[in-house]
Amino acid sequence: MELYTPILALALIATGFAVFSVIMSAVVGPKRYNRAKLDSYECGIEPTPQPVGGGRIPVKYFITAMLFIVFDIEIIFLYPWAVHFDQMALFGLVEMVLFIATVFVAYAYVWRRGGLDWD
Amino acid sequence: MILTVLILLPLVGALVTAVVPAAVARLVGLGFAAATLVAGIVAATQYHVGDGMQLTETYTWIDSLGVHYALGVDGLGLLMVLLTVVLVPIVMLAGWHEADAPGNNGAKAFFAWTLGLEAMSLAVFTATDVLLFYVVFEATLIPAYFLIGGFGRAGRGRAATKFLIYQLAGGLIMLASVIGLYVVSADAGNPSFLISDLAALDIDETTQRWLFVGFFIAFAIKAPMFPVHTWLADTTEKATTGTSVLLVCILDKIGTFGMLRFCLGLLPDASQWATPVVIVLALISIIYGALVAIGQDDVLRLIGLTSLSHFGFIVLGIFVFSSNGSSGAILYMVNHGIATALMFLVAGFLIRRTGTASIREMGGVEKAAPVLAGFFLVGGLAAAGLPGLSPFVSEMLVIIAAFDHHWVVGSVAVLAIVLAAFYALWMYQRTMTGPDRVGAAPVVDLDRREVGILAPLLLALLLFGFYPMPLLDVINPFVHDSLASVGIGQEGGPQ
Amino acid sequence: MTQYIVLSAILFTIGCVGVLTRRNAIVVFMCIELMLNACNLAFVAFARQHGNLDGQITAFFVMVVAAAEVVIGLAIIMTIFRTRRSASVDDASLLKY
Amino acid sequence: MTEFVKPSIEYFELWPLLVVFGAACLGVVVEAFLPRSVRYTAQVVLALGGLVLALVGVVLVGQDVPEYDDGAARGVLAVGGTIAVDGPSLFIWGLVLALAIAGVLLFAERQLDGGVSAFAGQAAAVPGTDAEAASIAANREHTEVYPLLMFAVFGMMLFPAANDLLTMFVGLEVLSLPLYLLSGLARRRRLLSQEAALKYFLLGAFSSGFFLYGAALVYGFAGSLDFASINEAVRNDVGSQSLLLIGTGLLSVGLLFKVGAVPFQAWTPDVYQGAPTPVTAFMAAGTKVAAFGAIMRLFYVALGADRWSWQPMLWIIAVLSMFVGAALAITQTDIKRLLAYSSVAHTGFILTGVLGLQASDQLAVGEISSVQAVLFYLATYGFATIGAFAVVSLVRDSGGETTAIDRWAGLGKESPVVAAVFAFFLLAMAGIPLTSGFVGKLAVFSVALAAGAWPVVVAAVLASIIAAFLYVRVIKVMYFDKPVGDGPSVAYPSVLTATTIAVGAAITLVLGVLPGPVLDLAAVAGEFIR
Amino acid sequence: MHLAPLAADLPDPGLAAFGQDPWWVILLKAVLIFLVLVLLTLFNIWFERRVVARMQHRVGPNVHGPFGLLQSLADGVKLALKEDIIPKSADKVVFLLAPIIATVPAFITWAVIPFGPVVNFFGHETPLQLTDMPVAVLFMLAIASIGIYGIVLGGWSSGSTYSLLGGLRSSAQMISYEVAMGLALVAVFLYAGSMSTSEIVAAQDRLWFGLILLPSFVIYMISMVGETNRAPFDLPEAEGELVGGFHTEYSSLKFALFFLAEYINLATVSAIATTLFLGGWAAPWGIENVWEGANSGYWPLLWFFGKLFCFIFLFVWLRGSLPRMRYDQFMALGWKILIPVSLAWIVAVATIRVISLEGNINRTYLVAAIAVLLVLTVVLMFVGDKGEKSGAATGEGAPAEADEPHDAYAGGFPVPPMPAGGAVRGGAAPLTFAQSRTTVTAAAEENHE
Repeated sequence: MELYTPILALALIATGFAVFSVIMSAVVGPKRYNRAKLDSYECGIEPTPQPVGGGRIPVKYFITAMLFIVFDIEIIFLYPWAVHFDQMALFGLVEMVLFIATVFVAYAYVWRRGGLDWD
Repeated sequence: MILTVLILLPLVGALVTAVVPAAVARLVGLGFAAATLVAGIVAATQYHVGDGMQLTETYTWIDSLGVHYALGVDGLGLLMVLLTVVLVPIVMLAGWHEADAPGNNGAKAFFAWTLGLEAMSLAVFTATDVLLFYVVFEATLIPAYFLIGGFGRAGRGRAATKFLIYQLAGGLIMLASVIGLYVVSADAGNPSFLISDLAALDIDETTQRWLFVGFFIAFAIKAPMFPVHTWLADTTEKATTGTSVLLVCILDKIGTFGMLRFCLGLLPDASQWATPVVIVLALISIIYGALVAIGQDDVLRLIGLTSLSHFGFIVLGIFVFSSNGSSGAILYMVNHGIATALMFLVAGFLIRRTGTASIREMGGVEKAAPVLAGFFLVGGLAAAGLPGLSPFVSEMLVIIAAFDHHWVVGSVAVLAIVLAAFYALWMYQRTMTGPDRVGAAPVVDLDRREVGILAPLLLALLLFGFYPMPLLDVINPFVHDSLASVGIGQEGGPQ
Repeated sequence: MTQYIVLSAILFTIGCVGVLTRRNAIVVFMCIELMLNACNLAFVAFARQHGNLDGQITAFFVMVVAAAEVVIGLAIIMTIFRTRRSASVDDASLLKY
Repeated sequence: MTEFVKPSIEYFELWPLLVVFGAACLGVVVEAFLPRSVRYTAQVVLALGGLVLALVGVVLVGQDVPEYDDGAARGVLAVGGTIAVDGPSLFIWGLVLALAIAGVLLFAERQLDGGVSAFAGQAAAVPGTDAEAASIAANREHTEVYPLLMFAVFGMMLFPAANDLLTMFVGLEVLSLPLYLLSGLARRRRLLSQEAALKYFLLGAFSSGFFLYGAALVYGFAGSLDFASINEAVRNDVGSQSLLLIGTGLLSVGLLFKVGAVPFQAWTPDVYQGAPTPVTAFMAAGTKVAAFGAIMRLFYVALGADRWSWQPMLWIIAVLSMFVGAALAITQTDIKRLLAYSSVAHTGFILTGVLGLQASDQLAVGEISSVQAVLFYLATYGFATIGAFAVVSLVRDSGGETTAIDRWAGLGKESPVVAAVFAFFLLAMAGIPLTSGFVGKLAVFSVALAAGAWPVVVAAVLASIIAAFLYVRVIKVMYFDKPVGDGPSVAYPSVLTATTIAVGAAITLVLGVLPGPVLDLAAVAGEFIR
Repeated sequence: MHLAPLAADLPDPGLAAFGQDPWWVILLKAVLIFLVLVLLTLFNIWFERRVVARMQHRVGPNVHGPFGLLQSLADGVKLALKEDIIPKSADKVVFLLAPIIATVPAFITWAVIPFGPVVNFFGHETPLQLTDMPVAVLFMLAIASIGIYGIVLGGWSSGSTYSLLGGLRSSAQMISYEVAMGLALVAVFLYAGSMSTSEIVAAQDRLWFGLILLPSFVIYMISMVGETNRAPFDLPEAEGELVGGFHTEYSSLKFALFFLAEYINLATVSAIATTLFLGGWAAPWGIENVWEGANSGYWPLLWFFGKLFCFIFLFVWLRGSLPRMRYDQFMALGWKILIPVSLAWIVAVATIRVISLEGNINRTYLVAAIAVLLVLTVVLMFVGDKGEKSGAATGEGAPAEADEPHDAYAGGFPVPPMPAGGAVRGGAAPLTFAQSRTTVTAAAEENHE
């Protein structure tokens, strides 16, 4: 555990600094509010009303998120494998090639179906 | 071998009838029925009175469950087989035109299902493996279901469903007991369903009682007995009379047959333990059936309920455990078959003429159709147990046995005879005598074909009424054996 | 060690309750993920307790499964939204009895 | 980190698994690289080929599985003891593969719906939009269903063969996830279908969460995930009993959900009704088979020594399932829902079988074991179900399949054959003699009775009476009721569906009349290995 | 699964030097790192502006202090004195939280960066590194990706279209390039046999991984630019499209925090690159031949920061010379080139490794294995983008969907609405782009009608 305590120290310092500056910004500095200023910025025009029923995000972002998850998982498996590769040698290689190939099948499918194309 | 043939003939017949063009279907069907009749007689000739189980054949069916395809007949089985093979052709002839009546599913289907039913019933009466028995026991329901649901009066669909549910319920309860028997035999180290093996087991008291309950409920529903008889009247009312004959005169016999075969044969101790209850139920059935019958307005319902009363007698006879009782019961099974068949068929002809089954709307038939009225009278008197007609003999035997058992039982049974005479004669009076119905076409009398159909039944009634010995000769040895298994010595068969 | 187990139990319960009470399909779904992660925590904690790696390996696989579930779940839920304009599981009521 | 030991991989014994998985992956590749025009053919051929190949593999493996150490059972522990290729596994593999072949045939059926399959032209297109119209006009169809099915099959094979909780969990998910998707792909009534998918997914994921936490707790108890060690730990009960008890409970929640046992049956009717009928057919049959395989392995192999803590629970659940399933089924007006509830009831019956004795040393000579009975029941149930649903997919009107029961009135006259076959399947489910269902019931009841679970058996008998009523009711509607409007019409299927139905009916009949061989096969399968 | 008992509990020998410090050393180190980072940021900003100015033939900031070195400090003070605006449509709490979340991880990552060998630190022998652990690099990646939350939350909570899109974009591109980055590192671990930074540095004493693993290095450098949203990949802040991107609505010190975080990340990725590929604090070869004291004492700091600034300069150089990429090209680069290539590269490296490990392996086994992957890769490269766009996989509706009149939900934009019962507070009030006049992405386009 004591390997991690220093991180805690650094984290505390950093957090302290961040919080401090956020508060500072609130305290210091003039406060001359008006309605227009508090509107969300839209090039000076009247900001658009927010609908009930949910903000909506292009579906592409979901696809990206899913793909990210998939590959992140792959990476999770690759790291320990890489670190202890020397012990597994050929066996490790073959198994991982099979694994990567399998993931690649899905990857190919997504690619072909335009899952990777942004427009 | 002959028994397998006996079962296969109608089965094949059913399939053939189902596929041949409708024009010839009835002839084909009848042909197969006749062939079966012949086979049945052949089997009877090969049967040696008093040798116990005969014509046996045994093949392994499901090895890992110890199930066999095992057939054989003893006195009881033989009589039932003969009753079946005789009645089926008669029913077919009687239903020759009826099945084609509008709203029915056509003669072709009727004949096919009838043959199927015959095949299954024959299998039931000859099976000597409990599971085989159970299988065909349930299998009889399918043709019966389609016979009831497919032919007859409006509302038959409901009746058919009710019938099937009752029977299935009984069957499944029995299944529990069947499995129970199997488990017992398995624990005994030799898992088998063969009756011969099972009879050899000695099952402890409580287990016996549980198993007995299972079997008895199933057979009571089948037979029918009070309080699980309610499907009977509905069914006989809605179905065609032909179907009713098949049901009441053949199928229901499986109930009493089963009681003799399994309750007494396999679970004698439990049977004696249950005797008081069963006898009470039997007496209730006798009286209740008779009383309700009196109140009926629908002829077919009435006849159905009379057989409730009769089955009461049969069960009574079985469970008083005396040679008289048993012999009487078995004899009764045959006679009742004949008599009730006669009643149903006549009633069927009657209804076809009057166009109604309501007693209230009938009357004065005897003037227009004396022959019909005559048959009807004979049938009714037979049901009432008039001396000289075969049911009398069996009834007497049962009542004697009842008195031997306990005077109360006997006297209640006697009371039933009075009631029977009453409903029979009163029904006759209301339908046949009295003023003619207002504004109705005069009832045509029976034609030659119909007389030809009824005649053999009538003859049988008279013959066995005066000379029941051939039947008794077949019966007594069986009774001797079965009573011996219950542990009651033989004190001379009835003369 | 027990603290971890207790924590995981609490997390699991929260997720469980969430699934049963929340009405927004996405939220329900997130609660399910929470349950899975509670399981992970328990696995790792037990692995530490028993001093073998089975639990940690399991955690890996659970992550994979969770990922797969996310992908499939989002796909299904999206289709429903686009049809129904609503994420409420109460609106999904065509099928009953 | 100590020295790495390379696990042995028994490629021969795992052949069926590998083939199925490979076929599935290939299917994805096909999906990715072949032009749309040829995909349908390619996929069907690929799927069927893979399944048949795997089936052959199962037979070959089955012929020479070595005896396991003590000789009581035969089998091999593959891949470092994570997969048990033993008799029951092989039996279930064979069964699943056979059902899957039937499933593929149903999936591939195109004739019923005017030249298109039962699956949505484009799942992503919002129903009622031009997009959907376009996809329909273009006669699009999702050929992805075949790879999905193959993955599901892979899961169904891995699930019952898993010899440790982790593998079992993975199998569970691999089997479930594709099914979630598949049940959302119906071409008609897409809202229902999507809703079914949503419910199935949410509840399924929920239950698998329970399973996982149970696994965690059991791991905490035993300190190991594989069944043999868990069994050991249970015997000399190390660790705290409460962990074990709760763990067992949670595990069984996950498993019982999959088989749709009360009180975890809520999803069954919705999903069965909403999913495309071919999917329902495949799912209803396959899932149950696989899941019961897993249940038996878990309870017998891992928790066998703890019998007395889980048996009472199973007693109650079995009884509940039978009664609730049968009772609710009676109230249904939709044939698919009715079949769903009846499947719940059947779950109860099979559980009755699970309650029996399984180890050969507990049995009298010639007595059949629980495993044997359950395996047989699964076989009978699987084929009857898949056949019944196949028939359901035939009965149609202008709006596609007509699943409302009252619209089935008069089917007996409209198409006697179809009605007869369906009636036959129903009778099989009701357990009428001369159908496979009867022998199945006989087997499970007798094992339960032999194990002294007579109350359950009595309950089962009563429940089957209720169930009988509901099947008879349907038959009555088909044969004796007046058709409403212009009655149902029966679409004439291509050889694919026809084959499936025919085979299903044939097997149901044969297993009813001559169950001997299959029973013996199940007996040869013997016990689970640990 | 019979696995080895867990040996990892006790840190492996390589890390023996760590976890021994008394509390004051730890504290001192932490403070030092913090200061270094802040100063570094200030310096970097100035540095960037000067260099870019040079490249554009300008002078750049030169007023405050020598060479205008204090320019960025002045900017900081100015920002602090600016008015602090919280839009009324914003979700206050998250809005305030976001900059903190973005900043803190940026600092923390530096905890495991090795600045130098074991030195005498105020009379106490300790390595010039706050701490180290068996999974240091993994730790860095994990913490770094926490920073993304800051950005996406900031974008979301502002309750403004631009912010939201900006946040989404940056998070999307960050995760996309994180994959490539992660894959690039695998090869390093493969050779170093460890994930602890100090051991990786130690493993490079003979040869820098940057040279033997050149492809990994290149991939890493590309993805690190993407990871930090720097030109030419600075699409989240594409002024022309998105105004300020996710921090459009931020002002005063909160904005400064985002700014700070961005520049620290800049330094962080550079530091990681230095550590993993350029031998960390080790002096460039040749030097210790002429002067063996080069790798001892505090000198390594020199080499470390030297290498670090090379990277910083590279960043600036890129910004000064390259135009901004288009978003689709950018994503395509990440997903369709970097990932497959790095996967292939990993396998290649592993293969080489195996061969070197056990010289006599039967080739067929190996060839078969490679063939599988090669075929797949080649096929993919070959068919390339010709893949038809049936929406099936993308979940995106077929084209026709866009022109559903008044269907706010058209165009395949399914997204969970805010929790039932509608918006709770300002920014949580659900967004729409329905009538927004902006023409940012095709995404927003389809929403117009």
